[in-house]
Amino acid sequence: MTKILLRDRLDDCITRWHAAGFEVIGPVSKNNISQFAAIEKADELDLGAILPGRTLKDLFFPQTEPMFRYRIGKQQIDTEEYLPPERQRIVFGARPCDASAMAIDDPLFGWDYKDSYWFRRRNETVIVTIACTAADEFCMCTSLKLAPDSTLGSDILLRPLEGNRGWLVEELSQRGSEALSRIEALLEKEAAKPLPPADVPVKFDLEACREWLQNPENFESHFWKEISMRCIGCGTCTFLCPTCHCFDFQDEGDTYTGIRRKNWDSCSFALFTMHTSGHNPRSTQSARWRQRIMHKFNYFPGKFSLNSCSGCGRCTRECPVDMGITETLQEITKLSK
Amino acid sequence: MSEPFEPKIVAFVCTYCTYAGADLAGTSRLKYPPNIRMVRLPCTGRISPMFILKALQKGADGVLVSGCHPGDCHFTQGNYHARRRWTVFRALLNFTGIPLERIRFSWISAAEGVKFAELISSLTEDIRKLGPFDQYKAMIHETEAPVSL
Amino acid sequence: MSIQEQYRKRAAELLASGEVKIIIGYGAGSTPDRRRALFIRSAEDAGLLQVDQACDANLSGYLVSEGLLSDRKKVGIFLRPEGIRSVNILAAESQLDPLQIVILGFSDENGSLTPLQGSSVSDFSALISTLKERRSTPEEQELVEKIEGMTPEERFAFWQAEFAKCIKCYACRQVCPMCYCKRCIVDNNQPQWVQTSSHTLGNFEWNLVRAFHLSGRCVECGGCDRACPVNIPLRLINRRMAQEVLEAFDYFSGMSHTQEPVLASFKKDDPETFIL
Amino acid sequence: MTDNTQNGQENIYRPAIMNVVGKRDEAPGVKTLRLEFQDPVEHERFRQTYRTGMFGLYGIFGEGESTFCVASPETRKEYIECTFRQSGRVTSSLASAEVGDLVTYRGPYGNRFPIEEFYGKNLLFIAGGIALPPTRSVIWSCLDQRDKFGRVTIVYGARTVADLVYKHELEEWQNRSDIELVLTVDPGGESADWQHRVGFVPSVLEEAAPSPENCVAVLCGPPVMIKFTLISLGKLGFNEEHVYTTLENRMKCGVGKCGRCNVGSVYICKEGPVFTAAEVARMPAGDL
Repeated sequence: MTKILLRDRLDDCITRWHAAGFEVIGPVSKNNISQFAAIEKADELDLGAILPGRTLKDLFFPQTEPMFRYRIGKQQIDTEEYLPPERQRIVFGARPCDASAMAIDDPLFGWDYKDSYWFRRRNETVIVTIACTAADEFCMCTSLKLAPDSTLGSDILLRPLEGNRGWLVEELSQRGSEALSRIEALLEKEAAKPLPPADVPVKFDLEACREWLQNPENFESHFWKEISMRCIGCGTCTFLCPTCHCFDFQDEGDTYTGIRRKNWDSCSFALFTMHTSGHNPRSTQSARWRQRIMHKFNYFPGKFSLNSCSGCGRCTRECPVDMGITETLQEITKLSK
Repeated sequence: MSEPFEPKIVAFVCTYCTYAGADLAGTSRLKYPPNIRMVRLPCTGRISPMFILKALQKGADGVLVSGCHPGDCHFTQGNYHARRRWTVFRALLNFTGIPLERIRFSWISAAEGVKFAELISSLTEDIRKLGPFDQYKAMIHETEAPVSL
Repeated sequence: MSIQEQYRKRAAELLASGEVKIIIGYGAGSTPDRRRALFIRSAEDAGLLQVDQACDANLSGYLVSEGLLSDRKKVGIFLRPEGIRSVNILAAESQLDPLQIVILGFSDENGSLTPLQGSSVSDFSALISTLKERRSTPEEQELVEKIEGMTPEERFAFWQAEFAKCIKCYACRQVCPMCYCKRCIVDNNQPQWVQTSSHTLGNFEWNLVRAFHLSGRCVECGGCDRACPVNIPLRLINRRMAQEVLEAFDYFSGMSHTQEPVLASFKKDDPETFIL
Repeated sequence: MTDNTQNGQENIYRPAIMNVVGKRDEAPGVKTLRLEFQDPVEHERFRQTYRTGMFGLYGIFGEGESTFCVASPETRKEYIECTFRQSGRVTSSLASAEVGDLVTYRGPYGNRFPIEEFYGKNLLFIAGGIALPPTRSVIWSCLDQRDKFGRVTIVYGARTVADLVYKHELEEWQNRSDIELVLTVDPGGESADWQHRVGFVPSVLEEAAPSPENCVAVLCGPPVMIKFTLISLGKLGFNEEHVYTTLENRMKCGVGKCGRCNVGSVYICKEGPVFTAAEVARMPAGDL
């Protein structure tokens, strides 16, 4: 017997979760953009899209967040620390690629020094993922050895049933079980066969790419210049990437009082690595694109044994000049043959 | 409950005309409300729209930009350039919903102490009636709020 | 011969004769309905060029890529009329020498592409004059008017909601041919005029600054609007600003490569109804 | 170096507050600040962790943080000294801090010079311009236990006489009999009373020709100087494995998260800033 969550019970689930002190968050389409937001009722959810426009990262690593308020006095500086508020959250309706991305970034935020902003939110959030039964031409999770029904990073995986009836429930973690225990009574127990996961074709050869990237001779390859010629150096691909984690600190305020904030930053920006002296180690757009690809598919896996990409395809989907990871790795696959 | 609202108004003025006009208002002992904070610049041509945005960012309820009458510019053309810039920037502010009553422009010469005093009085009164620029202040306040996610 | 064939042939000739060193055009994109910038250096590659209605990007921004024009050699480029106007502005602002630009122009007339006669910016002045007389599309005009019809509070709330979505990826800036500054005002931190954080205030300031810097320079190619990954209707602001300079100063951007920039010039009798 | 203590802090981005207790003008635009911890707990943490070569993030609230090395040696941990050139927003505001003012400090981060491995060996220090501070940290760390090392040679060059930093210490080293100090300025940078050498560091080094025998070299300077000095060291017979240098890149977090300081796969903030010349040679040159 497997557990089934029926779609028309979703409202009751949300009510129970709310009653248990959870905030419920899901993909919401509003104002011409779909992103994760707190919801009260199931009908606010937009579960039909292939992927929300904005990523799950927003919930764990917002684009800007205050860290300290400072007040400077003659004898002392008072700092007030802002950490994320402690509260239990359930994210309902993430996609496997987005959920995987969170697990991919865990080791980065945790090596040696732990980033409390990330882990506080991670530890308090249950991710309920819905397996994909549809994909578009930009999806590429399978190329990254993930799948439309990957469980990486999820606490609960839901597999859609036929006729939009509901989902087959798979518990994946302790946190997931706890969240499920609150709605146990609302679940059906029956034998059901879920819809097959979406068919996502493999688009490039990850191993071959990694090998090519690891070869020092290819670092200065003309390929990088050719592939990035039309790159305009905006931050769309990095800011819409669920795994990109680069950030910056900015102080806002005046001489005596203000706030230090942690803001997203992007390796595509020319100023990202610029020294005060004017020297810039990555002074061309091709060097910056190379860094992005190298980081995701060579350096990061070298350190954490995970690719810093979960194959959501947003970089290609949203790129203003139709670039993206897919094309680059496809080209590298060709070069490595 | 609380003290009556006193608007904060930032004035960006040209040193050759409006600042001198304000000086004249002072030496002539003309009365005008103390709500104005004046920033003196060499010419209206130097007054970048950035200044206006910065004033709003720092919580101003109103902004006055003032300089020499056309033809009187110390640098001959600065105020003509400024005039075009204001026309465009004003339209932009209007289109994005910043009430034009809060952002004002004037020509005040060194001899117009009376005009200066009167303008400041009427401007202060107008903005007092409008009340604090709550919509903008809410946006400023949001930046100071602790984490919401 | 289709317009695409016509232009492939022309591009091949330009490259083969050595008149231009490179052609910036459109090639096939990652999906059947996408086109992307394509840079070709040899006549054999001309067959990769695509010219159809999906070719909507204004490629003129690539002309000011670092080092491209420094060798004084000519560059061929596919441009719609808006793009030709951009080149005029870039020339007027001393960013490029118009004699180095060989234009392969085309326009979209009621759903079909027509080649434009001429190859140098000055060949298109009559065409641009007719554009000046043309109003924007009714849908766009309707939206602008809808916003203008709001109270200031409503307008503020409208834009606040739109700008709240901004993620400061600067795609609007990077894609814009007019945003060629080596260091943008938001990248300057001494002093920091605009808050760079992506909270609503910072976003509001950034978008205002951007719109202001494009006033009288924007050619309404719509690049920023299409580039915005969070769908902010940036085009509306640019539209409104273009309307303002037209009405106030009878100024239409990109008329010629000698046209003075609107905010760097003046007339003694410019209107000043609002100045006390 | 792996440090699992997180410096004992919960929030790794929270800086310590420091009193400015000393300030010195070194050269035009170059200043040294001596800082003391306000909080004894933070100071104790620094005592426990600081070793020469490590860096920190110095800052002023309202302006930001900036990365540079700790210029004081690991043998003197009562204070922190930092030397910097006033160039950007943060360094300008640090430069205007006076004795009695407060600044912030985060660190120490990164790895260190393995001084214990230098015991019993001859030492050669080579520095150019504003890169003397990191070298000076090692120099004093060794001089404070002088008997553990063999011959000590210091080669230091700057563009002009005025650009030499730590002039009072150069004088002190000059007068010590257990140090050989070679000073040089670039051609045209000499003053009327300049009694030392004139010429670029690599050629002056070749003239001085220190023996590579049982010798460790510590080399810090601008990228161009490093490039040519390494060639000279090679000519003199130095093994790349015995030449140490420090790399500095733009950093924001200092702890391997913000993603900008890497050269190839190497995170300068965590695996550096101290590397042997052999390690640097393995990094992709196009990323330096």
